[in-house]
Amino acid sequence: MTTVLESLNRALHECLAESPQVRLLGEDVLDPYGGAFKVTRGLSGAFPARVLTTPVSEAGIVGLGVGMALRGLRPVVEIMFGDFVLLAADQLVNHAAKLRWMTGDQARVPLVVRTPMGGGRGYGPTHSQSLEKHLLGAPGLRTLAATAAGDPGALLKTAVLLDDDPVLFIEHKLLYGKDLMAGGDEVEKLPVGDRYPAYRLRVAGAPPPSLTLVSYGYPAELALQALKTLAFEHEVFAELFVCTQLAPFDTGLLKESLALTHRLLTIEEGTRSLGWGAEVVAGALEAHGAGLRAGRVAAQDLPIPAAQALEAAVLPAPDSITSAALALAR
Amino acid sequence: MTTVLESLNRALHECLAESPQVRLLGEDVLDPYGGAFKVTRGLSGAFPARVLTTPVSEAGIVGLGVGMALRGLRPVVEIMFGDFVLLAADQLVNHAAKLRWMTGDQARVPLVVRTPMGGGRGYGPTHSQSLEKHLLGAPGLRTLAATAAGDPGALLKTAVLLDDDPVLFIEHKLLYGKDLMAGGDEVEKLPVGDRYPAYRLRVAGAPPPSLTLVSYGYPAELALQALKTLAFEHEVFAELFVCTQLAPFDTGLLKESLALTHRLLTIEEGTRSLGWGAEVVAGALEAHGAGLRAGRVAAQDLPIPAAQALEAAVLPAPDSITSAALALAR
Amino acid sequence: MNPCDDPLELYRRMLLIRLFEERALESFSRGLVYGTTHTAIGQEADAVGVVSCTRPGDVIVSNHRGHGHFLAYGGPAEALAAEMMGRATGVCRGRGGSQHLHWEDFYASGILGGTIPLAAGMALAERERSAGAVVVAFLGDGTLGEGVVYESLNLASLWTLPLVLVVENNRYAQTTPIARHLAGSLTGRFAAFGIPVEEAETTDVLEVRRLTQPRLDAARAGEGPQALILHTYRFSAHSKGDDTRDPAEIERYRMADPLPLHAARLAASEVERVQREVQQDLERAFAAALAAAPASPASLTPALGSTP
Amino acid sequence: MNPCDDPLELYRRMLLIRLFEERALESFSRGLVYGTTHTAIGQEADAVGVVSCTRPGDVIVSNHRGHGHFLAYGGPAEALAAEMMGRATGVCRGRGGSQHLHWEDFYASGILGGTIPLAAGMALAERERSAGAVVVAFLGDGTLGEGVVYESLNLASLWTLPLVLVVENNRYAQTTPIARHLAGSLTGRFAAFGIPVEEAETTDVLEVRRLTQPRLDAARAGEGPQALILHTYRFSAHSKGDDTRDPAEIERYRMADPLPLHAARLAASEVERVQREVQQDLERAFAAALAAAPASPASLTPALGSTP
Ligand SMILES: Cc1ncc(C[n+]2csc(CCOP(=O)(O)OP(=O)(O)O)c2C)c(N)n1
Ligand SMILES: Cc1ncc(C[n+]2csc(CCOP(=O)(O)OP(=O)(O)O)c2C)c(N)n1
Ligand SMILES: [Mg+2]
Ligand SMILES: [Mg+2]
Repeated sequence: MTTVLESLNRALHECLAESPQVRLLGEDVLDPYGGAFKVTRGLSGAFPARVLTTPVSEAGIVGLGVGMALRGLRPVVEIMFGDFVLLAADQLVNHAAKLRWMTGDQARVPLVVRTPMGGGRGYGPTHSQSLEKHLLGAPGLRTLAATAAGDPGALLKTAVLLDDDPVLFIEHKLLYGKDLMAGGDEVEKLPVGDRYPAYRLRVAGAPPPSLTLVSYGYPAELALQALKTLAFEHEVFAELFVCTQLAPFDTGLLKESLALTHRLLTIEEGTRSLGWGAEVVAGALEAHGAGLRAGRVAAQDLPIPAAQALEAAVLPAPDSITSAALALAR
Repeated sequence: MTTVLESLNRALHECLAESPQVRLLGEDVLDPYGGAFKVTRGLSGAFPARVLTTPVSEAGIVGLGVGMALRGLRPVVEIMFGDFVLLAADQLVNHAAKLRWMTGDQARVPLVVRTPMGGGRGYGPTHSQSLEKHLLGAPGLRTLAATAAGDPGALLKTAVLLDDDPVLFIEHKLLYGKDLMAGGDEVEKLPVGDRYPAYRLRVAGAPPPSLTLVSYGYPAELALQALKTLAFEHEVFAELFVCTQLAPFDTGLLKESLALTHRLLTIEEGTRSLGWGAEVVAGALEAHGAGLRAGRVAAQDLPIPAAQALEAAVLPAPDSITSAALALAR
Repeated sequence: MNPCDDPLELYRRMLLIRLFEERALESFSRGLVYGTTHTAIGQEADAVGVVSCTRPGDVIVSNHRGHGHFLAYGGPAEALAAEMMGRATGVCRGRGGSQHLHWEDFYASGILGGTIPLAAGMALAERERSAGAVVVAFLGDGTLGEGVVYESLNLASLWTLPLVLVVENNRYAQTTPIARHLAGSLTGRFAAFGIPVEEAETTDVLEVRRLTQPRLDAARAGEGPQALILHTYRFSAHSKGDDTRDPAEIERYRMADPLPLHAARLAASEVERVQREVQQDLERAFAAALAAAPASPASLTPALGSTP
Repeated sequence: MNPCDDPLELYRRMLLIRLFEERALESFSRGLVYGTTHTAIGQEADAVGVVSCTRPGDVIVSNHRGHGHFLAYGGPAEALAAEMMGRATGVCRGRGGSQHLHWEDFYASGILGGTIPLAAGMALAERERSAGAVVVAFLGDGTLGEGVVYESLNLASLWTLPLVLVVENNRYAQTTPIARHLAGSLTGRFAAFGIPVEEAETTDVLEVRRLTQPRLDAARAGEGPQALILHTYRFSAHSKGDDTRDPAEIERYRMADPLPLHAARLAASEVERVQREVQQDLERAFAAALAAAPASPASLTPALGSTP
């Protein structure tokens, strides 16, 4: 069994081994510590000259990454907690994302900024957020999210080694310890799309779905639990799309499914308003025309509180997904 | 006749005159220059000790504003161009917006951050954007937008003098020179809502609308033109909601109208993906249930180019609104 | 509780911090606390030395490693423990947790550096209020990596704000030794902005007070921002576990432990009495916190207070 | 076009900048250019003095006031004019406009300060390429207000990057005089990070070269980042119009106009010839730009190149 953490860590090893262009920067990324969440463990030992621990300067190190990328390197920058990524928002939106296009397609910025988002560990309001929603939709910036339903390492490797545009790569703290989903017999899995696939999951042998669930990252694990509960306890059959490319989001992905179900439920951990789900729903409605029904499960529009009971009340959970799905299926 | 600029400028005068708590900070806000867009003209002359010109430090001055607000002042911070607001994204999202709630409702942050957004002046990729979409949906942050359809000065005064929570106040460069909409005889105007109203516009004497347009700021001016073109040239009757509170967005506002029209078109100048319109559409669909059709008019998902012809191609225009409306009305 | 210049009282405050932090770590190990924490064991003389020089009405701006500052300020140990345990009686109703504290004129947040412009803004507000209050902001050596700190130094200096910046240089940012994260010099960072700066290698609470008082006085007198750099050390790990430092290095610094250093000046019987009292106080505080009701989801208010 | 040490050639480049900027402003007044611009009239010696010391392969990072740097670098005047006029033949296909230029190893952007970490990153890449290239980044006095500049100085110094920072102190950030936006000292800002810094009050291109060369050499030799502060002045308004400065002050600085200062060293006939040639070149360049096809919406490519 391989965990998401192991998969990502191995991918970074391979990136460094396979391309001399790859550099890794971040706060506290050196061994023996190996990064706050250990994603970079072993890398500085193996590639001491190409793994750089940095001062506490999120904007600076993302900007450095942009400059390195402009001059032929393939930097990977780790932001220790996703909560700090807004310190680099200007660098991402006004520099990384724009440079290629604004220079008349002359420059290239093959930069990957990796960062762990998400709550569920009691870290409180500044260390638990899912802030990717604030960066989605910036023209020229691709946002990807690791998932245990796919191969997060392969996803990361593609972004680092093959993508010539900047990528914001979202990980989720609670995903690190998860095993990669095996091709089990309870759930069928179908990859859709090419470079950055989505995964289409159904309960094996279930009748055609009456509901389309769309999610990514750790909440997709919760959605998967809900998918099973719906099937086994409520005889409501849904299919779940676990996306890896959050932005730009390709509505076409859902077309066939929605034509069948006419019902869409998005599940994410970011706060609800102006979240990723809004784009998924709006795009689906535009493409689909009248007859669609939709709902969104997300965190309450609140900061993430520290206390366990409060945090649990604010974040989405399998139960809230199941009930939203049932409400929609009715 | 009063322009939006005059209305905002007068409001700031009144804020300073009426409350000793008010302070104004920003780059180059002093007379005789009076700010890059002249919104602060005359203020430093009248209130020299309370109008502070600052270094080029967007994060710093927003942070200063948060601190001032925490200790009883009512600061108004101007960000010279909205394009630079992401430099203060962390201050807005992780400090200003959170502090009240995260301290168990003890602290107050009555801060207003004003900034001009928008293109149409050939300023190029870093001076023409509508970046508010990246900050919408941050819990604890209210985002308002000035409109010529209402009273932008009154809106600003309310935010500065009466609101105890942080407000991001969006202005549009092309709106400054516009005259406030008179209660003309061609278009009927009905304010909806309370403190931060929306304005519901219809062609006077038109039959019940078959289409709901929703917009804010300068694009609402374009939508208004489209509203007339639709009525007078195509006999398609729409009603236009010009919103002033973008976030949190109250879907309830549109309920009655959508129950009638079942058709929703959002118009904004920010780039399309994950824009304000996504939330409006998604929220409307959730509230409305099946039977809704929707579309979004927005800027193309590109940086804003400098060349006039390119800029015009990327930004929304009355024509594109009219055709989107016609497609939806059909 | 501030100000204070009674040596025994200073000891009591340092001991309160030390024992609070030890209990906090122990509560973590025992699973009584959820989340994370950063303890200030070893840095007690900074917190107590500096804060004991402040006056009522002065503002303290703290950071992720803020329990010591909070307790030195006189913040209630029970409400702090309750906050860390997610109790309704927590100082921020369980919302903030260890890193996000607010009580009277004390503020802390977990975003490094982002608090410094806030501190400058508060200083501006206080200056205009003319009650003569000063803002004291604590920051770590690693936090000098954040650009917004320099924006704030520039603004505070330009506008002569009553702000005292206290850098606790514990020689590490998380696991990164200062030589790997900081170029040039600590003092130069302040001098560059025309901010008077002093530094000292000390864990002596009285020495910290001697250095602090003139900074506070100068800021209060309208001389603008002042900086104080205290070279210190933390004995505990950065956070709960995971210490990558050389144990021999830690042992070396332990020889300058601020508590025995200061206790040596006091009568042994007084020290023992204070130890008993602080133990008892903390016993009570942690027991009360543990017994309090968990923060309830019913207590969640909206994110915006004054909805139209 | 670089490097260069022929005095006449240096004059030609400065004149090219001067006359380009004058034409640019005139084109604005005549409505031939849409948008905005910031001209470098008065600051020509900085651009030419510094850039003429660079070698092919060195990288120039410029800012909102970048025409001078661009032309000093040898960027084509026609493509620059075309860019400002929104022509398909513009150096960035009409997308960037005046503030956003890229040509060969030259980069400019309109976000103040945000270019400095980019420059540091480029320097890192260049150092590892071992072709011995150096990155030269221009920034204004006002840009020292931005925090990310200090994050970059720290990183560049820590990592000994081959980066030369050139501060053009024209004494104003837009309309704000330096005394109102900058506390402490300009040199202190670099010294604080262990970066060797020199400053000079000069508009003499040869003097600028004398100061620049050792900085470039040091950076190239692996001695890490270097800073050069040039106290200068712009004669033109910040942007198109709106000048709030005292006209008498402008006149005073005009006495140190870099062009006549340097021309005085050259034979009058040579100067006249160069003036004629530059006039003709620019005539041609602006005419060609004007005649070129406007950038067409059909040329708009997607924002992401390598879609899956
Ligand atoms: C903006 C931001 N970046 C990174 C972190 C993660 N982090 C928490 S503490 C820490 C080290 C801080 O070092 P220092 O300022 O020296 O304080 P110390 O922990 O030594 O007391 C880091 C990197 C953070 N909390 N905020
Ligand atoms: C991040 C950012 N903030 C503000 C501006 C607006 N602005 C453009 S030029 C300028 C003044 C810059 O002063 P300085 O760095 O001294 O350069 P100068 O214009 O004098 O050459 C300002 C504030 C900007 N372009 N970018
Ligand atoms: Mg430290
Ligand atoms: Mg300047």
